Amino acid sequence: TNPAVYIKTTNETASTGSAVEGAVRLGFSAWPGWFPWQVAEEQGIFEQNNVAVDLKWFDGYLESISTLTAGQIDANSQTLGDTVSSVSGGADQVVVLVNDNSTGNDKVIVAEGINSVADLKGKKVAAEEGTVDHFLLLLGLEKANIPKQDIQFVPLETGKAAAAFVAGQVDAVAVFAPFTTQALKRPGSQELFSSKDFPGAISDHLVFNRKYIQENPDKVQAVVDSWFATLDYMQANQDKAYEIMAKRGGVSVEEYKEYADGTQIFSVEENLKAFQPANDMSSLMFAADEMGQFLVDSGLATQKPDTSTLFDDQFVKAYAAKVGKS
Amino acid sequence: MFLQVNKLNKQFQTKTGTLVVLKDIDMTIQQGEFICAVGASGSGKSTLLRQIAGLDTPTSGEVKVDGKQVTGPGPDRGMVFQHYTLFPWMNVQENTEFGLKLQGVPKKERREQASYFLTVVGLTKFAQSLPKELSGGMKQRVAIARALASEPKVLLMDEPFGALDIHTKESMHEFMLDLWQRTNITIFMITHDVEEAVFLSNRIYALGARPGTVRKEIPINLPDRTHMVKRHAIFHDYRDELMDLLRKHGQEAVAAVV
Amino acid sequence: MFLQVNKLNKQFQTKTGTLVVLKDIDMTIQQGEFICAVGASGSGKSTLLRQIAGLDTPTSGEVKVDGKQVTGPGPDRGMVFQHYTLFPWMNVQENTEFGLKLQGVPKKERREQASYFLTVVGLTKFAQSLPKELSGGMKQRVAIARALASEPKVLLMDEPFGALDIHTKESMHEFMLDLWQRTNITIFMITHDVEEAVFLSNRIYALGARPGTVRKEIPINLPDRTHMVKRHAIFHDYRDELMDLLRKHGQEAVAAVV
Amino acid sequence: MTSTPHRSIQSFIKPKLIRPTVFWRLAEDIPKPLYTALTITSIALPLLLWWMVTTFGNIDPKFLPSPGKVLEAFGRLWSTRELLKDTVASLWRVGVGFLFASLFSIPVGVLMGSFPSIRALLEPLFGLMRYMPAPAFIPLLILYLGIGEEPKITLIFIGVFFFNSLMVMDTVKFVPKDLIEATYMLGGNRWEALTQVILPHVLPGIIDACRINLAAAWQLVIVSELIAANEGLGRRISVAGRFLRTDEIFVGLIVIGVIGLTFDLLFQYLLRVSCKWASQKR
Amino acid sequence: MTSTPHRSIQSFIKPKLIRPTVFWRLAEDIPKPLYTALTITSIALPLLLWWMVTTFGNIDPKFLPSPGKVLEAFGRLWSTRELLKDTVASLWRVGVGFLFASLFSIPVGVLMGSFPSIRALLEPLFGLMRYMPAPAFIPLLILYLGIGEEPKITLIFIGVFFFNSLMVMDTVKFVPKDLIEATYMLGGNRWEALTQVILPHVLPGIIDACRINLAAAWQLVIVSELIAANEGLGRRISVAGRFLRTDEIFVGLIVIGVIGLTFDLLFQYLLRVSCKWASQKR
Ligand SMILES: Nc1ncnc2c1ncn2[C@@H]1O[C@H](COP(=O)(O)OP(=O)(O)OP(=O)(O)O)[C@@H](O)[C@H]1O
Ligand SMILES: Nc1ncnc2c1ncn2[C@@H]1O[C@H](COP(=O)(O)OP(=O)(O)OP(=O)(O)O)[C@@H](O)[C@H]1O
Ligand SMILES: [Mg+2]
Ligand SMILES: [Mg+2]
Repeated sequence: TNPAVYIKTTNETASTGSAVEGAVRLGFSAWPGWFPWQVAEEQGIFEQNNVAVDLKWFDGYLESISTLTAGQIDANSQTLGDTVSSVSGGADQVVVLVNDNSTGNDKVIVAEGINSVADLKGKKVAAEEGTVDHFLLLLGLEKANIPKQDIQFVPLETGKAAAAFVAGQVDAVAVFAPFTTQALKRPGSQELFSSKDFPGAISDHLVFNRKYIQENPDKVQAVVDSWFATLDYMQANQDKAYEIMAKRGGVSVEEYKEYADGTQIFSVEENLKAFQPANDMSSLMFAADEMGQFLVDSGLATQKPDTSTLFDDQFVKAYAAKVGKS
Repeated sequence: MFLQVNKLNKQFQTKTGTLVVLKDIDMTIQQGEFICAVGASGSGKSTLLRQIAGLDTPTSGEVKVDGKQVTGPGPDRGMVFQHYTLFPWMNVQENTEFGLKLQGVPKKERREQASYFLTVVGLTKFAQSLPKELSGGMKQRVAIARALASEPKVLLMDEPFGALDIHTKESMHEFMLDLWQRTNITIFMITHDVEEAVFLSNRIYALGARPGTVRKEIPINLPDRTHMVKRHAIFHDYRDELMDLLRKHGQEAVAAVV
Repeated sequence: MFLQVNKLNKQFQTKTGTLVVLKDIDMTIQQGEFICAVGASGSGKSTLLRQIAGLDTPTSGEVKVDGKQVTGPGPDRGMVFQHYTLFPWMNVQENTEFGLKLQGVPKKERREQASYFLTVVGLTKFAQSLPKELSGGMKQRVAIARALASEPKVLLMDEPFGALDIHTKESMHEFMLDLWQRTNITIFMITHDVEEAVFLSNRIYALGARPGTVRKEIPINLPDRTHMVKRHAIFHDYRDELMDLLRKHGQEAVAAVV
Repeated sequence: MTSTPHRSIQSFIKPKLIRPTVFWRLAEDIPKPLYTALTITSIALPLLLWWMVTTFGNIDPKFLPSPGKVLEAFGRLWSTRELLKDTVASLWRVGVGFLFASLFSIPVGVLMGSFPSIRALLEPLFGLMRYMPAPAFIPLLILYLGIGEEPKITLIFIGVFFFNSLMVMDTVKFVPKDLIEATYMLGGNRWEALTQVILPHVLPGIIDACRINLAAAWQLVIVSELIAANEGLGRRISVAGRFLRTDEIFVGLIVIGVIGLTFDLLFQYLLRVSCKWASQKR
Repeated sequence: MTSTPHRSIQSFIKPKLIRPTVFWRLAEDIPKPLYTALTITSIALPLLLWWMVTTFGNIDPKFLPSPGKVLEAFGRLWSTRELLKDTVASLWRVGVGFLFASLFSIPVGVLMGSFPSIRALLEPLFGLMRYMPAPAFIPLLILYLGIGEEPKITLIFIGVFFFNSLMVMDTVKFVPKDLIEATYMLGGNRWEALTQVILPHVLPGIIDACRINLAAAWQLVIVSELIAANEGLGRRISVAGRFLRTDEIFVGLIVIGVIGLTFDLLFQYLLRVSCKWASQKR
């Protein structure tokens, strides 16, 4: 092992004990809807639910997805879009829990002088190709009836996209928090539209490999239970929770609080509803179908993936039954 | 018939065709003799010695040492090369021991043997020096000690003193004669220096060039072997005979050079 | 007094202190003379020539050529080095022309001049060959042609034939004498080969070693300059006188070598 | 003289025999047909192993696609012209970046090798810069140069320039001082010695340094195409990596490998031509 | 003899003078104090320029932080021990990866250089592999090796192994054949010639190849730490890049540069020690 583990930095959190044999390997990355996992770990909520979790932080969201696909972790928090594209690539994954919906933390931010979606015509717009923000951008264009060929799309990793925007190298950018804060540092920049304008379009989940669920249903249940327990804890100890999450995100507590409205953490009830079939974006199945179409349209997938077995609500239902909210 | 070369032929395949370098070489050397082969540059001297050493395989013919046919290189023939071939990272002692080490001689014995031969070549004081700290003559003396340490049946030398200045060369000649008389070893030496050959050897093979052949075999009988002999008429006669022989062939060879 | 060396001293700063290589050297060479300086290896011969060439600066003393003090290298002194210094990527013609090209001589003139001197050294047929295709003697002949092409006031040579075999060396000696008589150039040559020096020069400076000093200046008067003269008693007397001189100092030098 | 009974040594010597061999020839040429056969094996054997493992082993094609699948992906990408476009894009970037890097590093390297003063002035800085990972400059490059071709090419430039300068510098050390002095004696000045003697002499060394650093340039193609590239082999590989399309990764890798090897052989040919005059073989 | 009036040439010759110089000495040593002064300038001048530009130029510190700000960032990261942890983590990864790569590539390279058969068998494959960008292997490495230290180290291994093998191979070419034949004549077999003659002879060359490739290993530190690293200089630089903390990028770069240069000097020292026996200076 790397001897660096023996060096304790002053701002390092006490926990992160070495991985226990048989622990659930759970990955997450920078997104306000997922920072609660850090709270769960630091407050010992996994232990309270009798499950060992090896929580893996990824600086790069993309790496967390490919690591799950590679089977090197058991579970990951990721967006619906990415789950669908993984599945289209042949991965066998199951959504067991909705973490949150983005209600404004995914933004299209534009430079001074751009005031409408129509103004984007001919402009350079950066986003990470195939991610939800790319999706959001296309949704916005579609709503304004602007063909996507009319803009100059610049594929850039999210962090770099924000940096390029600040440096004035692109005219607009589609990014998620905390990179939105970063992008808005450009003088005169403003939000053009955000995920708030497209409710349900961007939802984030806890995704497991199917094989793991089949072999360890009780552990999956315990992780789901821990999530809801964490939400309860955060309700009760807001300040402490904010402090932990802001630090993980690398922003100040004040900045972090701005994200609160942009991310709607899903309660048990909302979870149950989302797993129901319906004909609008409030239903996961419908949204997954839309997303599949988007991937085909944008050329990132060759054929529409089968999303029929993507969702498994048994764990959410079991928790609801346990707390009497079904 | 200690060292015997029978109907030896050697040719190389080159881009422009087959190059015949040695043609029907016959030589016979008795135990304890000091024999030189003299020839112009490019007459195939080194090629001949490589066949005897077993570093190359003749196209036809054979080489026998002490009755046994040569099939490959080996320490029964000590070799001193035209260019310095000391191992530059070993000191003089280690260089001298190296052959014995390769042959599995225990440390103590090989140390003694090497020390003995360093005494023989007069370099005991330089045992700990690196080759780069030695002059050219000293280097070749170490190479000789190294070859002798394995107690070879014959010592093969390929223009060992060609790179030395005239004074060092003279002292090496005296050293060689002294060594030969003391150890009574069989020596076969190759050179293009006619005076050197006359001064040192019992018998000289004069080689013709392109292809290399034995032109003449000349037994040498000198009244004595100090460097005063070089003013002797008999010495000059030998010298001139050989010079004439080689000058003719040498000029042929030079004319043939591209 | 065409080439003059006055009270020349040269010392080097080494890790172990100051090394005096040349001490109070005085030499005078007249126009058209062929002069040799003879000395053992390490006696500072090359160092002396480098001061004359202007490739190095004396610690004290001066060198004058045709009355002008030498301050740096230049084509008024043609130089033939101890090691082959032909430019390997240029053919013989280009090598010979190179000095003239550097001096801004137009193409046509320098081509003619180079061709002329290639005729002088007898290598016209090899004008298009690369240096690697030449034998050692031919290489030095090209180096001589190259030096001569700039029509230097004096030709400086540093053991130019040291690496040649004895036959090639002999023919180079004849060539040099012939060249000297035809062009009437002033030649200053350095060598450790006593016979070579006696055979070629009008006068010999015998150098002593450590530090290099002029031990003796010996004018040479030979009845003729064909290689038959080497059997002449007068030749042997010169040779032996020099040999004795050098042998003594040479051994001192060898003893001083680490 | 010591009185050691030195004849005793024979009893210690264990005779050994060097058996003649063809395959195990040490520092000696082996017959041409064997050489050819082994060269073919070099490429064929790994291919065969790969084919065997994927056919008979029970391996997820996500982890290791079969040669057939890779060929199929190649056909697919070729027929849509995507592969061609990617190849041209990457070739251009690597080519231009490498060209500029060579154009600057060769003179700089030659000057550093020739003039100790210039070496003293630049070597410490270059030695430091060489270790700095080129990808670290990406954020800065985006800031300064934007998202077009310039930052991509500059990245490759940075990755090659320092290495190449220092390697060219090293080759200049091997120019014999005699040749430079001969130039002075023939009436040349320092500038002429530099351009007409040092430069031709180190040409083969420069070509060899460039050959090695062209490979280094290709190592950066993926990283450079992370900067807002719409096409390119590096971008194809990283997109394929994201969607775990291992077959496309392999297509990209093999295309890069083949292009690289082609240029390598070209450089080796140039090297041989450029040092025809050298007596020693390279 | 031609009748050319060859004395005519004098009129064409334009006399030239080589002025004595200290700074522009070509392939000659310059005085020690000048050398030291220039070396100091080499580092001090860029620092000064940097300081001037950031102080007097009107530059956004996001684009180019001042030396002061970088020093401040250094202090901040040092006091929290983060920098130490990053440095140790990266040093370890690069060190282990490089060590393993050397451990394998040196014998392989020596064998390839010594036996033409082994060269024929491996050179084409290695030549191909060398061009394949190491970052392309990241998805595959995650698949096979997970996200721990193994894939990071393996990436550095891949990036160094092929280059080093081929460069070591090249150095073996320069072993004089005479020395090998002398070994045979002294009773050595091929194995002994390999281990007791070729190996010691190429040791300085191997050290030099390793020195160059250690720099190549550091080039990969950023890419390798994209694989789920929680610490490391490469990771620090890429995170800093994402948040445009240019001062931290500079801290990372400078630390890497200094570490690299330290090892470089160490290798140069080893090189000098290992070729003490060589008559030619390196
Ligand atoms: N391996 C080889 N392949 C082709 N030709 C060769 C080979 N070895 C030697 N020759 C040729 O054989 C001839 C004789 O070479 P050799 O080295 O034996 O001459 P030599 O008498 O030793 O010359 P010198 O006195 O210069 O050492 C030369 O013309 C040389 O080119
Ligand atoms: N640049 C230098 N620095 C220190 N010592 C030197 C330098 N150049 C020459 N020497 C020393 O000066 C002495 C004379 O050297 P030089 O090369 O002039 O001898 P030489 O007579 O030409 O010998 P040879 O016949 O071997 O060519 C030697 O001891 C040598 O080590
Ligand atoms: Mg020979
Ligand atoms: Mg000399």
